[in-house]
Amino acid sequence: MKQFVAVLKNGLSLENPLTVLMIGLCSTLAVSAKFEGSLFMGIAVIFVLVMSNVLISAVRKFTPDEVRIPIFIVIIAAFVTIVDLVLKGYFPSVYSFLGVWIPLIVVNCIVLGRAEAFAYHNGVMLSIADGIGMGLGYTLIIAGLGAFRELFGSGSLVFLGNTLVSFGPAYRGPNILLLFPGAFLLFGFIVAGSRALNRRLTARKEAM
Amino acid sequence: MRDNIYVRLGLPVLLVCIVSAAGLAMTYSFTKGPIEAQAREAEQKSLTACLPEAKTFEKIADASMLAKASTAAGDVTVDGLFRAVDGTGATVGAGLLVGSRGYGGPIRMAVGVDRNGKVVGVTIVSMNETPGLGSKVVDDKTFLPRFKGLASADEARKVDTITGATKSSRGVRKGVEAALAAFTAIGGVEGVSAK
Amino acid sequence: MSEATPAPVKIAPADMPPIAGARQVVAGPHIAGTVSGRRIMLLVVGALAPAALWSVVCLGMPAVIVYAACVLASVGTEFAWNAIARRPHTFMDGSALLTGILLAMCMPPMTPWWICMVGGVVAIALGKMMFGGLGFNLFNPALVGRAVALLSWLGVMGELKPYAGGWLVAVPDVAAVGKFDAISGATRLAVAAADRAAGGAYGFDLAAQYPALLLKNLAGSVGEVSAALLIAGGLFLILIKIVDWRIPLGYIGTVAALSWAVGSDPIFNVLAGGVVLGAFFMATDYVTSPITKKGRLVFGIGCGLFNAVTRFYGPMPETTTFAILFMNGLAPIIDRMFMPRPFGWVKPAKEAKADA
Amino acid sequence: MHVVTQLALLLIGAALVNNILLTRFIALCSFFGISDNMHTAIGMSLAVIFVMMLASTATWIAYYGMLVPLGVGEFLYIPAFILVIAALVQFVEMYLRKYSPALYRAMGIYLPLITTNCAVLAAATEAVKPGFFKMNMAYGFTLGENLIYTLGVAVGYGFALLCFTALRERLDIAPVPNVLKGTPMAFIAAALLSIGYIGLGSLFGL
Amino acid sequence: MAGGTFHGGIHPPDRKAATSGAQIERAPLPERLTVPMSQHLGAPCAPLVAKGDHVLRGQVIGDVDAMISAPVHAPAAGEVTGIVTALTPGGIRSVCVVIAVDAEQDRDAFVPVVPSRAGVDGVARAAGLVGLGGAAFPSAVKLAPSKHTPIDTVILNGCECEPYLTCDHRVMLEAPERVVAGARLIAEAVGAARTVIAVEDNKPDAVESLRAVAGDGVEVLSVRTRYPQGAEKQLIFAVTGRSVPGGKLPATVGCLVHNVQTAAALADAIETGLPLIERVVTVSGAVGRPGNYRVALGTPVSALLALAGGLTPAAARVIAGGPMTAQPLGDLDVPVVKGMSGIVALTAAEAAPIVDADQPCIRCGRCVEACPMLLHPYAIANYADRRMWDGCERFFALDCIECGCCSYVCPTNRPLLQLLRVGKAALMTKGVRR
Amino acid sequence: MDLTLILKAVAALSVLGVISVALLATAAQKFAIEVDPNIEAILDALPGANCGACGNPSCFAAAEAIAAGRAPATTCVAGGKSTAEAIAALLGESCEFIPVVSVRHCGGGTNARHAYEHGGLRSCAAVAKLAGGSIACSAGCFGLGDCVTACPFDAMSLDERGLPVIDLEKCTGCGICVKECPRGSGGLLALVDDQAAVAVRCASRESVKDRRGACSMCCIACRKCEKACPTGAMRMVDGLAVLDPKLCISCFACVEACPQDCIDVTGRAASAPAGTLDGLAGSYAGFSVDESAVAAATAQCAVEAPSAGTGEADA
Ligand SMILES: Cc1cc2nc3c(=O)[nH]c(=O)nc-3n(C[C@H](O)[C@H](O)[C@H](O)COP(=O)(O)O)c2cc1C
Ligand SMILES: Cc1cc2nc3c(=O)[nH]c(=O)nc-3n(C[C@H](O)[C@H](O)[C@H](O)COP(=O)(O)O)c2cc1C
Ligand SMILES: Cc1cc2nc3c(=O)[nH]c(=O)nc-3n(C[C@H](O)[C@H](O)[C@H](O)COP(=O)(O)O)c2cc1C
Ligand SMILES: Cc1cc2nc3c(=O)[nH]c(=O)nc-3n(C[C@H](O)[C@H](O)[C@H](O)CO)c2cc1C
Ligand code: SF4
Ligand code: SF4
Ligand code: SF4
Ligand code: SF4
Ligand code: FES
Repeated sequence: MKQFVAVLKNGLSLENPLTVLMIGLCSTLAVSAKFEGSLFMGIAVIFVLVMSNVLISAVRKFTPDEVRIPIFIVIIAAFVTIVDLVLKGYFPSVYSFLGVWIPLIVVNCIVLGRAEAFAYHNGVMLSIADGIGMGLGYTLIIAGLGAFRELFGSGSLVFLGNTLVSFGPAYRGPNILLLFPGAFLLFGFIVAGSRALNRRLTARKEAM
Repeated sequence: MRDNIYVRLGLPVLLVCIVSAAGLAMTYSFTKGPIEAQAREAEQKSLTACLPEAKTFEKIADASMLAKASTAAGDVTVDGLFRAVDGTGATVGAGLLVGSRGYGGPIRMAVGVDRNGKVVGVTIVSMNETPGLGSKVVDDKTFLPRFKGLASADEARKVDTITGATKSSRGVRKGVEAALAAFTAIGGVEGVSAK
Repeated sequence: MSEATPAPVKIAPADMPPIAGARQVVAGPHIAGTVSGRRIMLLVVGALAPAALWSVVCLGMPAVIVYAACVLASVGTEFAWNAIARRPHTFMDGSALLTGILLAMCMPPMTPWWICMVGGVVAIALGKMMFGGLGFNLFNPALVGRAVALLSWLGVMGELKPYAGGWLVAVPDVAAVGKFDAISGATRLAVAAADRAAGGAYGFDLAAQYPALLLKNLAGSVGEVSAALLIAGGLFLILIKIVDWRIPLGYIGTVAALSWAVGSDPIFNVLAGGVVLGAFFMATDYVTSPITKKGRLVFGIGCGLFNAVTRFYGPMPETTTFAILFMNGLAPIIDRMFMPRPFGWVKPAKEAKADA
Repeated sequence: MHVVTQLALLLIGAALVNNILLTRFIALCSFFGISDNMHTAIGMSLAVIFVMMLASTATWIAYYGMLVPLGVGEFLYIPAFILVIAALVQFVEMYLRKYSPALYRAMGIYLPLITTNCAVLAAATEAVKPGFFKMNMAYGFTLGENLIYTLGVAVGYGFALLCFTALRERLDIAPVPNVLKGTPMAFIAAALLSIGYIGLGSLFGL
Repeated sequence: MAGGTFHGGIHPPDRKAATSGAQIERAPLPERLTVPMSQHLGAPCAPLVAKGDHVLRGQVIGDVDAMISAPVHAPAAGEVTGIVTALTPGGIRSVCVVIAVDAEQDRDAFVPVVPSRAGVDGVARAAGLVGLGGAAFPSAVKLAPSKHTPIDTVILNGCECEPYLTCDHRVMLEAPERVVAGARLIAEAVGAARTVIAVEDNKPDAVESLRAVAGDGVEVLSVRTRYPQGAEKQLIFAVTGRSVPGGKLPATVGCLVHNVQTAAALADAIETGLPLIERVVTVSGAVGRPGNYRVALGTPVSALLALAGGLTPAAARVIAGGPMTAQPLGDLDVPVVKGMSGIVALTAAEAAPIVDADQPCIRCGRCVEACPMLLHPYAIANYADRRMWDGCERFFALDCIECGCCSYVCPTNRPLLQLLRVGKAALMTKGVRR
Repeated sequence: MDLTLILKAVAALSVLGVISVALLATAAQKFAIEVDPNIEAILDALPGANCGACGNPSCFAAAEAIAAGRAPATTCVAGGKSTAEAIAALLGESCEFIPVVSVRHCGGGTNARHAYEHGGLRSCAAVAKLAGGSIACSAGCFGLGDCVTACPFDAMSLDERGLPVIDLEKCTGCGICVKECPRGSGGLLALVDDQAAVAVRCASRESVKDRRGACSMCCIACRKCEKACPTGAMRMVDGLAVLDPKLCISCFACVEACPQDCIDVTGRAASAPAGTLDGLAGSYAGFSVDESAVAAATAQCAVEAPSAGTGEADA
């Protein structure tokens, strides 16, 4: 259990897929213009990550090394398609915003990366922990980025049609946050920030 | 047999493929209904918004009519022609789903035309315009109403565009022009109501 | 060997004149040229001064506010950054001043002061200091400032009213632009683009715009008031060898050639839309343009190509900012294409053959 | 429009206007991961061009040759495409390693990276399900168009990657503040580079 | 054709007026001479004398059996008072023979050289002749005829492109016949068809005086005044239009370059058997009595400065040679050596400002334009500053001739040349060849 | 439930799956080549710093060389003993690895006389070329830290005396500092046995008179250390004290004996586990030298190798 928690925590800070491992960047930057969309993206990734980690970890003993990639990827693709179909059928507004990015979860470097690096070598329980940890780490950043960009860029935060926060109609935020340079820029700062944080964490760990 | 590489590698892959495909096919059959319902509902909603008088919109599937409409619309795509029917079953006009082109990509919109061939309303179904700029075509509450009452493509062409969102507003305008042209091409209300 | 034979003389320490004080032990060369970095910056400021002053005269208070806000924010940010980072102060080297002035010159006259300030802060902080300060930035700081301000408040900047009225010269420059000016504050370039799109329906006479563009153009950014003064300043810089002629020539030449090719007026297209300011003063920024001569020509041509093509086939006519920033991004790879060949360099293959 | 003009526009649109890296945020992991070395960047660019052309041809054939006739394209295209891509990439890798060691050394080591390169799947998908790239093309591509389009995407990828790598070479020697050193600064540079691409937005109505 | 010039280069103020009119004056002998055993490129000599020995003027006091080396001779008669290790102007520590100069001596008497092998190069070797143009490369090596790389053009380097220096100029004015004689001897030795004496066009009087005695077969060519016109590769290009490939010797393009003073010294050695024990040194700048002095090797720089009226109070920096390439002197008691063409005292105002590498490069491109080797000095310096040696290699650091043009023009005064040297040294220790 | 749809889907994906496998399986057979699996394994065992200290351009190249037998298991100087052992185990060999660390043989810094104040570039390599170097000693340290910046393992720092201090815990003995130091070839920095307990802080080969004129900490060739050393580990070679680490037993008699404070404790101990001063004090006591010297040695050590000090706190 201790290990489970440790693996889970790892994804959140010291091995955060986005800020430390630098994978899964595409969707992070692309869909984070809106909080709602990025949250759903995060959930979708968690779902796919956990499910595929479980399955891959379960079948890892029967997977010939030469064809492991095709097998992993078909498993992942199946879960992604499920997400795709479900969102299309039940959350059309989210679907229309996420659009391309759902199929692209398949090639989201986090998913295949974790399959290769973790699930293929570890048991089911730990793989679940890894999936949740990595997924949460991803979601944390992407949703935070989404909230920031939407709030400060457009002046309000909308979730499923409800305005959560609003700066009022007179607010003229820096629109650039909603455009692609803004995404790169903010993410650069996030990486810098999380690095500084990590450095302090590591230092503390060493001191202990 | 076990040593055959084709079998050793092929079996696991085949198995995964079969299971995945079957699973997906099943999921698809489950979600097919909701997906189509969603799509239909969305269509109806945006059509109703631009032609509130109508209760239902019936899709016109006549290939020759669609072809005529497409030709008349030019660059703009005609994604759907609908017969607008009120509670009594009478044709009150037509709804057109068209796809035009803005600054950031396609702009899909619904145009409602009444019995007299006049635009009743225009709604944007989806677009990818820059927030704060191109999005003015929706945010600027005076823009879409400018098309109300126009009866021909020529009239529509005179609608003023929005400064700073020229390309987007011109895109919307082109969509309306095309919708009107298509409506004329298929023979106006008569054409639409002819079953 | 027939010199006189002096008696052997011994120099006693007491006879020795002073040999003291010489304590500098520094590597050579021991003499240096007289051009200093600061002087270069101030000369560029000087070359800009006539155009800047004239714009203040023509535009009055709003221009003063824009200049003041931009320069203050630029120099202040550089000062603050170094103070916080505990690095030696560099705000006196003139480059922040230059950035401020150039930023002001590419802002519309009615830009609110706070947007100018944000532009200045972004220009220096994001555009320069984060990269390590003078000499290390990859993109033109002033244009980074302007681009960020523009993209952030496109709405605000797009809705600015044109300014009519100055201090010395009372007659506003409206007549030439016609009714368009009154409606939207459109620049001549925008009107020309609309006219082109409408197949010449507005009858906008490009050649008739030359005098206004050269001397007193109020529909445009602060720095665009007088193209003539900018050209004079630019030629001055070329003459005193501060600016390499290749960039302005490549830039302006390409814009003119492409305008001619698409059937528009080349001179009008060069004078309008900040091309002159960009070609002489912004594309030529040492730090963000290629360092090789060939590279500079390619860079200039690239700027012109981008500017003209987007002007004629893009959604908005004013793309000088983007053209230069885009090419800034290409500058290192352009330099890499023209790697040095040392004097006496022999193609390795040939040499091998010769040796064999 | 003349067909050649149309294809040229398709190419420019895919390569520059809708640059996959800087305006569409696709394939970013490799963009940031590999741009710290010019040699690697060149190898990767070539490998991407080659593999993408191959893969999108294969997926196009699989889609129109099998999935559509069977009526399962709607929900099976993701696993089908990715399976084809993965197998193809691995095959090419093995082939090169055997028959062209020089080429393998030049680009072989990047091939595994390409499997998970979003660009390949994205381009393959765009070809059969238009709209993903926000390209104003409202129809599915023919095989020829598909090839041109894919070439554009791949060349656009390589072009941006090489520019960015050269930029980062200069960042290497810049006294960037410590917190920003390395990746954070790379993102900031990418942000500013992408501003340049904004100027190309909607060029030629693409 | 060459057009008498080369790519790049600079025009520093020449500041030669103070000494260009000053006749060469023979410096008195100091009490003590410190004669380094390593005054040349190549193997250092071993002392052949011991403490207490009495030596005669011109007697060999150091030699070594190595191909690239040159023997050292006693510059004056006296007693050896010690063999010590001392600093030389080049900054290296060398074994030195210290000679207490006899109070009474005939300054013109000398022990003539005894060549151990025939030919001009044999005499050059025996006379301890090295290049007097600065590099102090043993002349015998260059003069030895070679079958592999025949020489068709001998160029005498009378450019003296460095500011302040006028010693070559004075030699060309005062002893043109010896220069020409040397030129003939060199051409004969290597079998060259063409002999050119190249003089910068700011010294028309030198051209005149050389032409007056040149006679047939020796061309006196006036070349453009531009630093570094005197640098070997640049001069060869200016005179013949040939480019010496990187890392190759001038002989690959059939050329041989010697300084005019070297030629004059060679003529002396051949005609009278005089070894290289004196040379003309320009003392200029912030000194009381600037001039050109014929100095016995081993004379302390401080004594020479004293002779020249001492340093003025404004003098802030003393350097050994022309201001572009000279080493600074940290210690004024170092001896005059064969390769030293001048002592220049600079005031703080004249001297280049002292800056650290934290002055950024603003990428103005001036250094690229100035570099006569067509390099990218800013890039090499940036990489050297960050200790990224492969960057230095990629930009051909080893092709740099250390002329200093880049540092001279740099508006932010980056220590480019110093960084380049660091980069080159690192590459050489890594074993990188150009 | 639409059975035909399921069948069609299964058929479609299976066909693709089969084609893919066929392709790969054929490739696996036809294109099979012999790759040495060891390369990967060795690469994993290497530190991956690509420091180049071993003479190979990268860790990968080193791995290739080791796998091919062109280089020994001990190739990686930076990885040290553990790496060498791991690689030897992979290759099925045993290995003899003598770990080395870098030690500074100069105690000059503020004790040394400066010949002049140099200007310009603050780099040892540059100053070494300026008029014979900025300090009067011809072997001493300029204190501008070229070695500190060059060390790829962050093991060096400049102290307040203007001398580089080497953290022996971090130093891998890669020798890069020795190569980068302009006076490394003169013995200013040198790789020595990791177990060397003391170091002579002088590398000058000048005459004692010149040395004294140049530095107040120099070795004056008084031979006191030589006499004090019970095992003959400290010997006078050409007028300079030199340690033979193999003979050193960490008694610190030489440290005590040196009138110039020129012999220093490194923080290592010959017979004790590396990095612990406790063990060191024990062997020290065995040679019956008084307590204050231990204290002095400990204090010096704290200056010399801070991390060894913290290591002690840990233990
Ligand atoms: C980042 C950016 C986004 C833009 N987005 C839009 C847009 O969504 N819709 C639009 O019509 N124009 C857009 N534009 C283009 C310009 O705002 C506009 O076309 C140009 O200013 C000309 O407008 P005018 O003719 O109304 O003056 C955008 C420009 C930029 C730089
Ligand atoms: C190892 C070495 C060998 C040389 N051999 C020759 C030679 O055979 N012939 C020759 O003309 N010069 C030879 N030189 C001399 C150089 O070409 C050149 O004249 C000398 O280095 C001084 O040049 P500088 O003062 O321009 O630096 C040699 C130089 C070196 C370092
Ligand atoms: C930058 C530079 C400038 C030089 N200027 C001169 C010069 O003015 N006169 C000269 O005789 N040698 C000059 N030299 C040295 C020549 O390159 C060459 O070594 C010399 O002429 C060979 O003759 P030597 O062996 O007789 O000295 C210069 C070298 C360099 C690198
Ligand atoms: C010819 C020349 C042009 C310049 N142009 C600009 C410019 O367009 N924008 C700017 O911010 N700084 C400019 N500078 C100033 C300086 O180079 C710039 O701030 C650096 O990019 C900062 O590192 C220019 C300097 C010179 C010498
Ligand atoms: S010192 Fe070297 S790099 Fe500088 S100008 Fe001279 S040759 Fe070129
Ligand atoms: S001269 Fe100086 S500032 Fe100009 S490019 Fe060269 S190093 Fe940089
Ligand atoms: S101190 Fe020297 S030997 Fe030790 S790791 Fe650093 S560079 Fe290598
Ligand atoms: S040890 Fe060498 S490199 Fe290190 S500071 Fe001293 S002189 Fe410099
Ligand atoms: S390349 Fe990594 S998520 Fe796209």
